[in-house]
Amino acid sequence: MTALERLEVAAVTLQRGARALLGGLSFDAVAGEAVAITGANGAGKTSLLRAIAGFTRPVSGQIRFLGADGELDADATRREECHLVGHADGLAVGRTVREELVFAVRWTGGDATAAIDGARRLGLERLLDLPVRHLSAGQRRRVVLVRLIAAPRRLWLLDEPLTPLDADSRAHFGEIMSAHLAGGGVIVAAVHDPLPISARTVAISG
Amino acid sequence: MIATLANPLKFMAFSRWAAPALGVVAAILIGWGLALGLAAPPDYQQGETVRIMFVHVPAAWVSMLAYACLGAASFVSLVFRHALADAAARAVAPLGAMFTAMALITGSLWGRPMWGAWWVWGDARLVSVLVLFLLFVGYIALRASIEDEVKAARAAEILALIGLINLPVIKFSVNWWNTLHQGESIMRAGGSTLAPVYLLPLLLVGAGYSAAFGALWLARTRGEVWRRRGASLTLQAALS
Amino acid sequence: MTGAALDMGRYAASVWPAYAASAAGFAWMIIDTLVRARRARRAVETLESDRRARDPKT
Amino acid sequence: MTPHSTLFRRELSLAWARGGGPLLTVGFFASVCLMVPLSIGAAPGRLSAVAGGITWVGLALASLLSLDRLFERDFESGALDLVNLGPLPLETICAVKCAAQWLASCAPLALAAPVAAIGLGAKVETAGLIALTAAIGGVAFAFVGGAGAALALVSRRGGVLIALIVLPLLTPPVIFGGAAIANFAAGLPWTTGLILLTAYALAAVALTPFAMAGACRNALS
Repeated sequence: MTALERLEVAAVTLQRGARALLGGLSFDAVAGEAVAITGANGAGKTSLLRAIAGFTRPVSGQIRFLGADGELDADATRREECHLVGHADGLAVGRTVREELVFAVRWTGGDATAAIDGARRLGLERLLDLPVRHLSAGQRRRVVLVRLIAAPRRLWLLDEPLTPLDADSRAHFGEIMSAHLAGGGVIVAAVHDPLPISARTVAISG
Repeated sequence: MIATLANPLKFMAFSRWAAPALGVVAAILIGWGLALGLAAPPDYQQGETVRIMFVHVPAAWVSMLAYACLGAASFVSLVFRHALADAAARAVAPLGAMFTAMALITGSLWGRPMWGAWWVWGDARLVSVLVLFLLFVGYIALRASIEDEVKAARAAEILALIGLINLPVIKFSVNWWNTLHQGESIMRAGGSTLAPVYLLPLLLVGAGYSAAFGALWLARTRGEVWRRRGASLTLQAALS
Repeated sequence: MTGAALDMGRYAASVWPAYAASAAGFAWMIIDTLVRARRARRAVETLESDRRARDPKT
Repeated sequence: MTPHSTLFRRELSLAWARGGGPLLTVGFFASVCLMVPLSIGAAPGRLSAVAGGITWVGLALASLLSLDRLFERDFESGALDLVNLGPLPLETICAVKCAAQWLASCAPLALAAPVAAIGLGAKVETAGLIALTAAIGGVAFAFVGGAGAALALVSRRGGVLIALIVLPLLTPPVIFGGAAIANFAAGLPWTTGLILLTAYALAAVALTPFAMAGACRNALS
């Protein structure tokens, strides 16, 4: 699988119910670059990330993934190269952090040891055997972020990733993001407050 | 996709005259068929109640036709994402449910004098029409319970296709089930053993019912197109 | 000939109700369809005339 | 550890919810079967004639019971998004979920069914066939029920809506299974019913995942 070099969003318009969103938005994101999507609530930031992840089909325009030698298959790229971190954390409250974390990491290409190491790096090792329901929102978000570092995938789609995190977790996550970019990764994040790393801003109107 | 309904000029122009025309044809056919049917002599075995067949069999036949149309419209809408097909699918469901209800009521009224029971489990066709009625109710309930029109359409289309694939299996299983319990009930006269004097009226009324279904479906789809046009206009007015 | 046909005898109890039920079914379908169509059409006409009033150029 | 088994294990542990799962469905099934003699009287002749049928009705209802958790839980929590960005296509994911649903609730029911049927007066020698038909019928209930659960996902109404959509579609397996048991008890040829039941269950396994995937994509968009 040739690696993902460039994400191309070309004149994309989405539809939610009867409303058209993004009005033909175009932007690129190349390896090693972060793009911050800003805009009012309901402007379509989340819908854009879900469209890139392949969940919603644009009414018009195209979303393309390009490798070193031309266009890659969108479905395969999404299945192997794409992380989506949404508002919902995707964790089953009934199971323990360890079980959910190992499942999520193994499912997205990492392995159990990488999951546990990642948890240790983000200071979660004490919580591993707690059921997820006992975790705070910030701790749950850190569990999700472990998936990003434990299962290496080039494209990170982050929907307001910093909101539930406290100050030093934000700084720590900033370092993780810059390491990802340095390694040739791509980040597209929908944000309200600016990211702790340098990023090109793309504003979308309602 | 739903809101920006490709303006089906062709359909609206065609249905503007086709719906009333079909309606008139239906009235003539049904009237003529019933007149012949009522004038026919009573059946030696069933007496006068055989005349209920003229309103029962066509209703059962059209309810099957209606579900086939629902399945076809859903398939076109699902595969070709054609908004008009979805309007047609949404429009046909209540008609199908009503025709099945008419078939059930007339069917049990027909069985009443013969079997002395208000519901004849021995009649395989009646039982499959009952299942068909539940399929229509399920479709309407699913569609009614989802707010977002686009998602409601997609979910309802998938259900209609599952139902369409299941329909022949259901009919087969009910008929097979009926042969199992054959010992307990004799097969009622109808279908092949029909006296010729009843066949012509039955065919006329059947054709009339189908034409009426066509007219109602076209008219109801027009109503659906107007409703969606109105919905998108109100939305645009609110948003602009 | 037709006089005899209308004298249903003791079976009348189920033949006419069946016809009545069918007629009622048709009546509901026709009325509901026409009312719905007319109401929707009138709504569109008023909305379009409002829009024309708001910005005559479109 | 193929992705299939990773997902299957997770689905199973969620469905069994720390061992509570099968108790819940089997308990419900037992109470449905209990209602019948209490309501229609316990005259031996009357009950044993319908014992097989009641067991089947109880099976259908009990297997519908835990269906609305099949997709709803993952959809609400966002796990459906995660699962969709993994190595398996959505069709396979839905099939694995229904297989876990079968093992978690339909298989225990298949073991409980003969006990309930005999309790209701069915002949003891029908126990084997009742368990077999219940197991095969359970496959149909799990997969067609799964399709209903996926379709009702968008409507947030689950439960009753799923039952309303799914039960008419389950007429064939109920007929085939019930007939196989009744014929076997009466000494008549029963294999046709079993063969038709198996055919329906296999068709359900082959076809419903596509409908489920379509319904999930519809909900996710």
